[in-house]
Amino acid sequence: MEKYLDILEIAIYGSAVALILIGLYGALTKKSLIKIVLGLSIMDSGIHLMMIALGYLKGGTAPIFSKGFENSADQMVDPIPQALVLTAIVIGFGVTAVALSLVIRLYRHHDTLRIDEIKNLKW
Amino acid sequence: MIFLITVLLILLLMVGAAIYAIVQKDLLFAVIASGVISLILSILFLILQAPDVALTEAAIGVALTTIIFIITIRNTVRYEDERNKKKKQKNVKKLAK
Amino acid sequence: MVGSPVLFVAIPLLAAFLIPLMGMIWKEFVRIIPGLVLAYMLVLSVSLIIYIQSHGTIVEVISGWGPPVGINLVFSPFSGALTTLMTFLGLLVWLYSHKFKRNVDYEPAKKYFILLMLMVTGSVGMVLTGDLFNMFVFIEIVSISGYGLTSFFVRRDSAEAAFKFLLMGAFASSFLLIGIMIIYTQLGTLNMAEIAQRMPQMDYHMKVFSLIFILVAIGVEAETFPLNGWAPDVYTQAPGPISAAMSGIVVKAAVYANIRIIYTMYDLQGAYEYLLIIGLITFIVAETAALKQERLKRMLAYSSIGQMGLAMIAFGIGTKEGVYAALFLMFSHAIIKSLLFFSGSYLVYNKTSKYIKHVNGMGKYLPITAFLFTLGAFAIIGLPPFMGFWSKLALLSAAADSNLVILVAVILVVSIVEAVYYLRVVNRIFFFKKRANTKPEKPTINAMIAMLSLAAIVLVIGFYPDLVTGLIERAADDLMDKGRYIGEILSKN
Amino acid sequence: MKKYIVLGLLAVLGYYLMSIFLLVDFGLPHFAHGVKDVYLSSSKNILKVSNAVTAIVVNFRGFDTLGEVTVLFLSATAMSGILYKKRHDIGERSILFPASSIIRSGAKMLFPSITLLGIYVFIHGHLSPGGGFQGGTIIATGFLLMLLTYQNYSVSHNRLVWVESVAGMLFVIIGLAGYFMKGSFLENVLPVGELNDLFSGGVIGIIYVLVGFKVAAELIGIIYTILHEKG
Repeated sequence: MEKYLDILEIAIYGSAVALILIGLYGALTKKSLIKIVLGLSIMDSGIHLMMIALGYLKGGTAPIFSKGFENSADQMVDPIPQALVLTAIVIGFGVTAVALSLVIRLYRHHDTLRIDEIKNLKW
Repeated sequence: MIFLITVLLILLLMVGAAIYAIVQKDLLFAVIASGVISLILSILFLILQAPDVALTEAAIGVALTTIIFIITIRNTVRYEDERNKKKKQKNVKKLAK
Repeated sequence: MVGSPVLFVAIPLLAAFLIPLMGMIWKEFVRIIPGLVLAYMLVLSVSLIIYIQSHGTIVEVISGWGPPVGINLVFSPFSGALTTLMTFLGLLVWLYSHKFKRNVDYEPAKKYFILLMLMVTGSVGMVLTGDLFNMFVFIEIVSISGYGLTSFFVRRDSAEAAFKFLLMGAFASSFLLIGIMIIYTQLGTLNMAEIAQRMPQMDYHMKVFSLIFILVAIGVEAETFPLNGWAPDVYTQAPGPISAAMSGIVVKAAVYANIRIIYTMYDLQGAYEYLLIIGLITFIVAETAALKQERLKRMLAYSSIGQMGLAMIAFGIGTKEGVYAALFLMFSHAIIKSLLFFSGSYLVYNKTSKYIKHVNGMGKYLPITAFLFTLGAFAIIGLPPFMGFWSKLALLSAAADSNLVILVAVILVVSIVEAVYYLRVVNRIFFFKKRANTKPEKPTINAMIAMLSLAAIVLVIGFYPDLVTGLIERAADDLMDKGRYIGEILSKN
Repeated sequence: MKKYIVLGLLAVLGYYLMSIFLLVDFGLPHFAHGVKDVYLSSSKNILKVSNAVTAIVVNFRGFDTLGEVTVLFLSATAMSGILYKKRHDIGERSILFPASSIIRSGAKMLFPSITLLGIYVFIHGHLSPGGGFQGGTIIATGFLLMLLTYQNYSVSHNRLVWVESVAGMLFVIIGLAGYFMKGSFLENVLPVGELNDLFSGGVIGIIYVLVGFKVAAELIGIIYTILHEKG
């Protein structure tokens, strides 16, 4: 049983870190503006998975007190990371929407999405 | 045991989709791959006992984020290396004449 | 009780949701309501500052739960002084841009004023809040309104600058989330005072890593050295008053967050040295970069980064005198740099490229604006009868008291560099011939009032520095006394 | 060259991230006494809200939610400012694909049920998983379906502005009511009722319904703005 949890720990943390790293790699090296924004959103997904995984409790239930399914508070997973992630997802969506509208505006001016061709300013 | 294997497979699929989304040159496929990431993420949130977050991720990550990416691609270019859509179209028209 | 810190956030949000509706009735409301709200915020913060002189720090509880459980707002002498400064600058920025050129259109004007008002609100919230995650939310409010305001002008390269800013800001917010999460998993709380109280329990490595993540995140907004790539472009491309608001309001709030986290939350040994070194690098790099800039607003941007580096150096000294000097520097920089941005953007008004050579000979055509710019330039270099002199003097004496002689020498040498590039511009204004293709633009009456009131502050405080030193000293006391901060908040239960 | 530098940096970052997070045990409690226990017990006993996440989002950390709604409002505002054109006419809506008659009639049937689901989710936010954000986004996806399928389907912009402004103002006004009646912002001013009752939790249910309306209007506005952009 212990081993089971260990494997799950490495797998979930590992894939969350992998998502963060893949997203960062995409955002830092890719040339297309849409790819950059995509990388950012993948990185955000990784962080959200990480936060939820940190709040998980083995054998815990969702933090909802429902009738006929009485369970005590110390058998519940941590509700705070869930509330934080809820906020973070919505904020992330707002940032993505603004980023994409900036991408459209840049395309309107430059007729290209390649970041090495949009270089009126120093990068 | 079956549960563990399923979770591992799902995680593998998710990381694979992430790599695919970054490597793929066709932005439309890349965006759909990122939608797949969100879908798997919402299943994982459900497994990790976070139904509220799963609902939000399913609605925002899968539907809305994907669609605004697709609309942006529709309004701009579809391929990562595509340099200039309008110029290219002009050239094609010239050749046709 | 005259009011409560929560009104700093509630009233502007109410107004922001109200503005689109009121705009349907009479279009002029869109410009008037933000001004009224900012004026109200200024009045509120002044009256609260007077109130806390006699009654001590206000800890405002939100949704009825005491500090470790609920979110709380702290109006201490330090955060109160900054709030007053920021709301005052916000009001002046509103006044300056009230009859702004493109704002004759209704839709852009609506967006501009809503975003401006919420940017000020977000900065005030960042300063007042006592909760780490709440600070993250306010940082996001500030950054998103910053992106929108930066890309306000359609015809410049503003979208590019805004995208650059957005990229940095998105990395920063992700890193901040990681840092907050590390702290939460270790200590089980998000309240800053309780984190500070429990900090000794935390594992050393965790402490270092969470601090690194948080500092990287807030460093983006606070323009610390390797992370300030966005600042020059944003300041160049954004409208003039927004540049002033960025350097005067947003960056001040971010520096406050930085300092609150290092001074109060963490008890790490090397953190002060970190501030000192980062500040020194920022200062030297930015001031030398400013020397070879060809565009006026870019030069001002680098100068602003350099001044924030100076403030960081002062915080890094770590003594009470250092903190006092740093707060004085922040105060005088906010006032003077706003004056420079306000008058500078009129000197290069009709050119989108904003080269320094466009100011040639403007002294003859725009005498008052040119004079005010010169005043600001002299003040920021630190010439004696102005406000900048006293703040630099405080910094130098604090450094000398701590036996950091090399630091004094470096600051003096770099100040000469600063003097060179400012005097170069002043020289061009008064002693060069006007270029044929530049057209002088008379400032509007509102802009004039805003600039003149800033200049009046520079002069008055230059002659009577005692007017503000008492306030700043109390703020410095408040920052240094970590135990009292924790006690005041946690006793509110 | 840049790729390899980035890869190297990412390898270092990944190593440190993994080494930090592997120190935190998965599935075990990490700290002795956090605020978590207070949240869970007072959500059940004092606020009488079944869903602890809702209690945290709306009441304990309600200020965050107010900020978050503001972030959405700001990003909608900033977006329409960024994509603003001097010409008053808005571009044609971009069509992703021509909809076949199956999709048309299917969308017409699905739209009411999606909206109903969304409303159900945010009305029962304090009893079951879900709430304002979830319900709002579900309603927005319903509108998205209609906007994509029917090219001449349109949402009145003024009505959206009304919904989002009124909902946002009511949120702040309920908060201020708490401030003036009980002495702290967003404090509960109504009787809390019984656990697992529809009318339980005092203002929490009302606030979450308002958040739902506001989020839905905001998201529809965002989609509408970006959909009417012609490249």
